[in-house]
Amino acid sequence: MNTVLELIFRLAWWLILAPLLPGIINKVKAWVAGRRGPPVLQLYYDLARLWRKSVVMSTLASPGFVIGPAVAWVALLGAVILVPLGPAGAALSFRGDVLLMLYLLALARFCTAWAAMETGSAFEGMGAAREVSYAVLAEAAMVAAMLSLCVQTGSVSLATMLAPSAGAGAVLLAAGLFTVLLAENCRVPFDDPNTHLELTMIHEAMILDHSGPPLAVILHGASMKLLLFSVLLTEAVLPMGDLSPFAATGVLLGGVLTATVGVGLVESLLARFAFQRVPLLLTTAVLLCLFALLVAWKGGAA
Amino acid sequence: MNTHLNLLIGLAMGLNLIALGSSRLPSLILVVSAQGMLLGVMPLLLEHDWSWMLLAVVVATVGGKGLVIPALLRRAMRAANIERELEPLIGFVPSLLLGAGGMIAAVAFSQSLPLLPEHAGLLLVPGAMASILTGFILLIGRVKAISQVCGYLILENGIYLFGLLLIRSTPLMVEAGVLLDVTVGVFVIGIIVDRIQRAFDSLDTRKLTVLHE
Amino acid sequence: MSPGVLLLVAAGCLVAGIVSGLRWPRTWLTLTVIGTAAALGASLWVLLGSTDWEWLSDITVGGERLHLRLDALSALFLALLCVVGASGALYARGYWSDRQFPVSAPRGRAWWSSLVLCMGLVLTLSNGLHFLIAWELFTVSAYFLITLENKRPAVRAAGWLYLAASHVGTLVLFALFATLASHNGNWDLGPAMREQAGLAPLFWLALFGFGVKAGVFPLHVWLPSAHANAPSHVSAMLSGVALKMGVYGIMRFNGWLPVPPAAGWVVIGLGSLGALLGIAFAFAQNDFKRLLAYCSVENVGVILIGLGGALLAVTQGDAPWGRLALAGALLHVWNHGAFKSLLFFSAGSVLHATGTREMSRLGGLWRAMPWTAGLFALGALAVSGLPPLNGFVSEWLVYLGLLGAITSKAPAAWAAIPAVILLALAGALALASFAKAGAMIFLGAPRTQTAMRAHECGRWMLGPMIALAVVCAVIGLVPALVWPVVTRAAGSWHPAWALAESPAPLVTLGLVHVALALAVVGVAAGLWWKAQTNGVQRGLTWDCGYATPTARMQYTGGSFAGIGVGWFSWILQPERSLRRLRGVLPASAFRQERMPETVLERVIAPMGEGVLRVSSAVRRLQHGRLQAYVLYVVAGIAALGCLVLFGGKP
Amino acid sequence: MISLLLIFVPLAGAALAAAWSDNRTRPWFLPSVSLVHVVLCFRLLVVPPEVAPDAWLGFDKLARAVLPAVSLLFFVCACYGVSYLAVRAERSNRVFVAALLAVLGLLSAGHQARHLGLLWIATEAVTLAAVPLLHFNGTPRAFEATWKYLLVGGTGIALSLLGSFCLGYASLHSGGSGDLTFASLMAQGAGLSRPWVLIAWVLLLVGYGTKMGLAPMHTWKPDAYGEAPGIVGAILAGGVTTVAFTAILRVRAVVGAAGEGALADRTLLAIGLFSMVVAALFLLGTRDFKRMLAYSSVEHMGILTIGAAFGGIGLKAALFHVWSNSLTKGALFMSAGNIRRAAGSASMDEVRGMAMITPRSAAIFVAGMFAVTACPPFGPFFSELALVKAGFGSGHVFAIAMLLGCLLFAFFGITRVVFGIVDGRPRPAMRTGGKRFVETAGVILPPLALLCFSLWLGLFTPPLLREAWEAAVQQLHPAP
Repeated sequence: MNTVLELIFRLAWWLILAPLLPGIINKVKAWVAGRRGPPVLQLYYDLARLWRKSVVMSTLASPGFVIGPAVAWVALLGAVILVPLGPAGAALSFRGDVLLMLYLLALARFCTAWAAMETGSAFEGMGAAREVSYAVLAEAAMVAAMLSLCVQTGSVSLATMLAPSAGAGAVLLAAGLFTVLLAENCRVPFDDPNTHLELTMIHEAMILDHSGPPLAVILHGASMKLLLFSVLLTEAVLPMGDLSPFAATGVLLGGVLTATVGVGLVESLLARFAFQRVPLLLTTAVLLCLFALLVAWKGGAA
Repeated sequence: MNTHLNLLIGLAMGLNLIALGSSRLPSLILVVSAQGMLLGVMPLLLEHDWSWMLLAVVVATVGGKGLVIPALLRRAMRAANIERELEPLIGFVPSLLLGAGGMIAAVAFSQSLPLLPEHAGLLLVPGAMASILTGFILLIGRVKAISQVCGYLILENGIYLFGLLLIRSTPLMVEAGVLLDVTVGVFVIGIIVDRIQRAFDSLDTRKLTVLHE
Repeated sequence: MSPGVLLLVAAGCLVAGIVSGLRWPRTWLTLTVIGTAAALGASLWVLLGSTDWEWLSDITVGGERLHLRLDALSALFLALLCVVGASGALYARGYWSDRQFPVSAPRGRAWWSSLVLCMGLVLTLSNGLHFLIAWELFTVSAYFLITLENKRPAVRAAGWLYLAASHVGTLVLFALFATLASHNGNWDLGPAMREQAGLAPLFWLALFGFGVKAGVFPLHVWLPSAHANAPSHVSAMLSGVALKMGVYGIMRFNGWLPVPPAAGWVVIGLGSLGALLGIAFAFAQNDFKRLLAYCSVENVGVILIGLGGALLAVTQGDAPWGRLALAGALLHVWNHGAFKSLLFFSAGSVLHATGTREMSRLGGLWRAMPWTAGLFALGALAVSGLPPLNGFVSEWLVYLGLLGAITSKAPAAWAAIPAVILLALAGALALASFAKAGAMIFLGAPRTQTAMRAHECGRWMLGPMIALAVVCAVIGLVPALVWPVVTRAAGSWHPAWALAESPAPLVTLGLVHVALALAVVGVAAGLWWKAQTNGVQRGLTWDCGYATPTARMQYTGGSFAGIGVGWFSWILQPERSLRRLRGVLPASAFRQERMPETVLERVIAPMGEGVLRVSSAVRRLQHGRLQAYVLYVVAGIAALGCLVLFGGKP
Repeated sequence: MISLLLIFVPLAGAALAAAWSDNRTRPWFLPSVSLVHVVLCFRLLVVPPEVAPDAWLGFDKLARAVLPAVSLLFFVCACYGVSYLAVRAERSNRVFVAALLAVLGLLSAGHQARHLGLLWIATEAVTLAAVPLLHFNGTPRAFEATWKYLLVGGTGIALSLLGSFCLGYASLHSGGSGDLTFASLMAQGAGLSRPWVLIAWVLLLVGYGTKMGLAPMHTWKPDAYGEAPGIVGAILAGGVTTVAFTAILRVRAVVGAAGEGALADRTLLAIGLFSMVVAALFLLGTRDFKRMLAYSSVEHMGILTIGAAFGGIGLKAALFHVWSNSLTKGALFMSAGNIRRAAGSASMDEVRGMAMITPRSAAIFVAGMFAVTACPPFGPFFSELALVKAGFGSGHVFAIAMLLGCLLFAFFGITRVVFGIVDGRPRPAMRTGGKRFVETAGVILPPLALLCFSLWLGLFTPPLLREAWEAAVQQLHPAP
């Protein structure tokens, strides 16, 4: 009974809270640009509207066009379930769950790309190609980051890995993970979510042809991913384990908020990079995480 | 006794040089037959007590090396009515120089070889070596099939010369072997020569290079 | 029924199959299925039981007594062989039918039986001499299977390359076994050899000799063309099982022989390199069978990473994490066998339906062949190591092993850290490659007429594919099922690791996978239903306002892989020929791209040309001039004379 | 007594055949005579006769280890010869049959000769008797080949005679009575004068090496094998070369007794490896499948020599290889002959897709190709593996590495040629043109039988043979 309630609470946190983040980001951007901007709950409205809308499907699309987003969404849900929530810990934590999380993200990526290619449109092909290619580097950075946490804590399950602070390498790790966050969630400077030139899109280009409930699922999944990364970032960097539950919750919320605002600020202060420079930036992220790893190794040895 | 024998061997060695230098086929054949005869009579000088067997060998050698084979070669030459000039691959002067040098080397080298006392004073070993060398030079350095046969004969003569070292000890079978070898060998070669001549209407072995990689 | 009887039945059936294959297809099929089933039974008996099976007969072959041994390690491979052997036989009935190939189909059946038989012998024989015989016969039968279609020059070239490469390996094995025999005084193989430390250097011979067959990265040169040009059921067998024979050899002989200290480092290094570069090559391919072939190089790399981890663990005090890595490697042997065969089968049915291997000529096949499309998608998920399928389970075990090395800060960590990162890179690239392959073949609009005329394959081909898909799914959803088997095999590789309980939470993982699968089904169904109720209208793909898109305007595989290929162009060395549009009335523009097999064409071919140049130079000496020939004789005398004069005392 | 029959039965047969008038029935002399020969030979193999140590001729241990292989090969070739000569009914086979039988008798003499001079005479006689066989085809190419064979071979023979003289002379230095039987020469042992022994060794090695076809004296081989009929090639490669090899082995034993064994082995190793390298390089480039067989034969002669150089086990492996190589080569030569006859050419530039035209011969050719490149389960695999093992045992790692490398390149060359001929689509001209070559049982069964022998030899080597080889090794390397 208790566990059921807990699970529901968790799902609520992830499912309901997630769409808030894009709203916050947009608010921040508007504020920086001195505009009023869309309401914070805009994405909720969009999702609700899309959920009611009918679907327009390409004549070429197979059922995979709809199934893909569904699978992706489930994969993301599974991934977030594995992530511990500060004091609440993880719903289910076992040795090696960090890898499962990473690979669930990969599964989501695969399905989105597959669904994108369904329509045979060159734009979506372009988007999918960029998504999967840049993900290679992002994945490397992510793994390096996780490795540094493993070395730091001598454990391979998220719950224990994320409990203490990242120690000496915290700053490096934070920088690296933040970059990965930007890349994986297709934010500026990697991708411009509200550009209108398809040639420059990644994620947006992949979902050009989606509409109605599938689009809603995709958007919601994306927001979940954003939340997941910001939670991950916070917990990796800050010493969650040795705080009182109350403080921990506060810290977690604060951290997520900071990350989101940070994204907003970056988006409003930076312009999107040329695609040639994207790998460069991602490689930097990889190196940051590797340095964090080395620092962790040294720290452990000392 | 040895002095006479050495004289003959010296003659044979001289014939080698002539063979190297001779530019016409008939003269070459003549040289070969002369050398054959020389070798043929040598056993008589080498052996003190003449046995019938020995005489038979002598007769056979003289007849074979000295008369039959040259006759065969002449016949082949006529059948293959080729012009008498030999064009060499290794020119006459170089061949001569090679032969002479080889002869000197042979004499020098044979000094370093242990010889039985009774052969110590003989020129048999250097003579054999010189003839073998000459034979090789002719085999390598002459174009016409028949001249190569002559080279081969001189080679055989050298070996026969060496065989004389053993004539006392070894049973005559080896000798018979030599005869058989030379006669039959050349006989067959004779056949081949005119077959080739018919097939290629020439004995110029430069035409015999169809088979190659 | 003891495994001995079962194996006897199997051998009998396969031998009978060699004969009957030429005449009676049905008999052959039944015999093959029975035989493989019997052998499968035997291997399961060993795997699920606790004792190995050994038989030393009085029959002598080549002066050596026949000695068969079926321990857990060989049983693991034997089981895989049986599954793929049977499904391939069934598949071939539809794919390589007598109607289409009246000449080569019967030969194909006979060679198939002999191939399965010989591989089975390789796995069971435990006498060096007989092992070599079976090994070579298996190589030769594989050659004849590859060149079934020997009218086509490409096939002949591929077959010859395979034969030549295999012979290099075989000669190295000659050296290996001859040294063993002259060292031991007999040809027996077995754990007894472990004690003789002097044999350690032989590990390198084994690694090379078997590595050629296993397609370890720099030695993989024969693999792409052979797998691409062979009939698809043969490719499945080659990639799914034949490569594993090489892996088996490597595992077998570093389990039985003492290993030099550097072994683990080298193996894990080779593995990581192969995993990354193999999949990089795969990503760049346009021929989908070549893509699959290179992907096999990657997977062998993954297996080697696990094995290398295990070797390192053994040299560093039997660390328990080594056991996980080894288990991962062993399980990956099985998994790769399953999903790669599935993929090659579906590739085969695409080839069967369209007659081309060029992805740029396909597209939109899902409409014509939905089953194949779905099964391919499943195989693609599995090979990309994505949960909840089997590929993920084994890679996860390997990861756990390596992470164990890292968290325990063992010296091995310095190999494990790069290995983990490269493995992750390889995984991401595999995902990209198979997103590309699936999309180019099955999605979008048909790019050519042939693709339009495609048709779904028959039930003889579909059945085995479904069976293999089920295997992939089951291993993925209930991984705890295979653990005892794998751990038995690990135990026979390294007795210290024979204990049964799993250090990895496979049960939990399995539960998560099941939950995931259910959720996927539920949500997908829900979303589908929602979409239907909201109403679906079909329309043209949005094309930025350009109203009449043609199929040729679709994104191509080349451009899809462009970014990744750019990163690896230093090793891929793509050959591009491009003509841009120029002038007022431009001529037709084109852009062609060819991906050479770099190691073969940039490294080995030049060396071969060098040898050939030497050979042609030497052959000029045989010019037909007799005088020179006599001169050679004289030269021979001179040379030997000098040898005798000066080489007198060494 | 029987050992003499081995020599005189074939010679008598030859004489009869020469006298026989009917061209159509004459070929039957071949199988009938050689059948007698095989029976006698194997009887001697099973019950070895006592050989007097000072006998000039005798079926001694070495002959027992080798001669039956030659006899067997000859018998099968003879059976093939009947159907072959039936195909070539247009030409008179009087000389051919007689010469072939004479070759058999002289081969037996050569193998059994225990006397330096006798051995030499026999080898010489074989050389001469083979001449009419070589130009049986009567084409200019055949004559050219014969001419080269005769002159290069003659030179070699002359050198071996010279070598024999040197050895005899060496024996005189220790007060030898001029008894040139190998037994007495070995008995003199260290008494032989060292310089003369060494000179003799070099000359005899080169001389008999020429017959054997070791590089660089192999130049006559490709031409002769390329132009001679298939069976002649088979008998040359499997029989004549074997006589030369046994001759070298006997001389090597004497040199060993004189205390120069190590040196002799080094020279053997050198010339063997050189032959293999040369053969491999030639095989890489050759485009004519009959010449290819010649080079492959050169390669295998190299292997035999290397085995002899390893001594002991290596020598045993070499004797094993004599058997497996002769039988396998025989199968290859005959099937190659069939293909050559059907295709009308031996060059891979003109011959393609023989698997469709002469399927059986092509299959045998491919199987024989695998056999001769040491693929199991045929004989050569076992013998070469034993040889490699012996090499590692005696510490010749470098030599073995080289040997394996040469085997590899030879494999590349041979497979390239064989598959180039067997696979692919035949030229339209070959399908239609000329009179069709029929694969009768007469031309298919003999090579098949040889392949089966090779298979049986490898898989189930009779202990009798192992024992025979063992004994031969004992005779040549008497344990001190």
